[in-house]
Amino acid sequence: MRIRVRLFAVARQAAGTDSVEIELPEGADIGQLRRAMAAGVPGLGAIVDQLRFAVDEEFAGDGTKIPPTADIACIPPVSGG
Amino acid sequence: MRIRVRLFAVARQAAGTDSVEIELPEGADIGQLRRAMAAGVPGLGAIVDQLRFAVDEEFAGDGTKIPPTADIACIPPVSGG
Amino acid sequence: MIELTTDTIDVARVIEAVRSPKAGAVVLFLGTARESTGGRAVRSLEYEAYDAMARAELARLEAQARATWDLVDCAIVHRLGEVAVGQTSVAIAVSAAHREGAFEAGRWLIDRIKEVVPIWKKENRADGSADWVHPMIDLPGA
Amino acid sequence: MIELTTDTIDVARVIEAVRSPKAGAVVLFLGTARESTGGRAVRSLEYEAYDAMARAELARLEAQARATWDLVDCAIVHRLGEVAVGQTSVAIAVSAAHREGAFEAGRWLIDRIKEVVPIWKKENRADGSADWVHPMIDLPGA
Repeated sequence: MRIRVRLFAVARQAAGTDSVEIELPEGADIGQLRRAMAAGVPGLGAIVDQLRFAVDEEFAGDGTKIPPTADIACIPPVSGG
Repeated sequence: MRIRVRLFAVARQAAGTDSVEIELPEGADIGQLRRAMAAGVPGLGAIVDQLRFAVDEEFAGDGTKIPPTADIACIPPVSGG
Repeated sequence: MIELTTDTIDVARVIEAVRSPKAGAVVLFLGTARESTGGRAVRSLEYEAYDAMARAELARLEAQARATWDLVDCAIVHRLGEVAVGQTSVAIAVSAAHREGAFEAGRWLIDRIKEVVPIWKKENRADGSADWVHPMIDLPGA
Repeated sequence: MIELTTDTIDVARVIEAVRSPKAGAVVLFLGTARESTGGRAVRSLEYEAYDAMARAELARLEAQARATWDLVDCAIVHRLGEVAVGQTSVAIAVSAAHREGAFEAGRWLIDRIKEVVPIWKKENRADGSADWVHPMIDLPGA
């Protein structure tokens, strides 16, 4: 399946775009997405362990299976406030 | 010596006046003033242990000698804020 | 900044008094008159102060807070006289480089004000009764 | 009340949103843009959000704070886009019957916002450099 992943802040800046498309096997989980992002998106390899991911606007752990039509986002450490 | 003592809030209300004059021996301390107030001012006897006193706008303990010309005030438990 | 006033407290002015490009955090505390206490309906509060000493005690607390938390600025305004339900009786604003100090200083200031500053509150109740509020004192008939 | 806005935050409006005759205490926290961090002069901050998720996370935090401290009301406004030095980047106001809950809720909300709400800050410095601030990330060359 082909997943579109939103990018923000340093991830967006490193990739030079606000979203990327990642090819994953059907039924893949967030952990697989994390490894694919680190390998495929410039600049993310160095911070792969600090990235969180959101599925449909909620944080999702590495074991979460990715629904094919979900809204997926890559969340670098936040710095609001 | 004759000391004028300012009264506030419940003490002022109990005494029906915003100050009282108390006769004390020369060199008397705040403890003596406390006892004289409890005996001489209506309504203060019941709350004598909760009263604090101020000498020239600072809290003063029972052992503080009262300067004859100082500004003396009787401070019931405060409830600002 | 220390003020005692019988006018409505201008909260925006209290905040402006502590804002600064050196500050990353501002904490404001407002004490506001509640419509009931202990299950009894309140019509208004009425504050009385030993004016000169209240200002002196507030200034001492401000100095101590500034020294303890390295505040950028500090402002305390206490209202006197009658305060209608919903209105502000006290406003405390502090600014600091970081939020920890601002929160701690704001909390400490209102706690200490309630212990040492000679200001007293009377509750005027909806049923026509009125009493001075004196924590620690259990007044006969109160 | 939850808002994300690119306009100047109207602090008085945030306070009015939580005032109530049921409340004895209001606590307001403002995050304000400091003129320097880590010894480097800052020209402005710039905030970016994952808008829909930021609103959802803020709403979850508000609900949790209301339940934990029995708040009377709660309002959170976060600014996005460029914020000049001295201006407000976030305003959090809570009201409660008593001050303990108001202080604790205000402190908890800003702490949690800085942990879980997808909003990011970029520092634009006086020397022309600019970097995203990512706590925990030690970026090569940052």
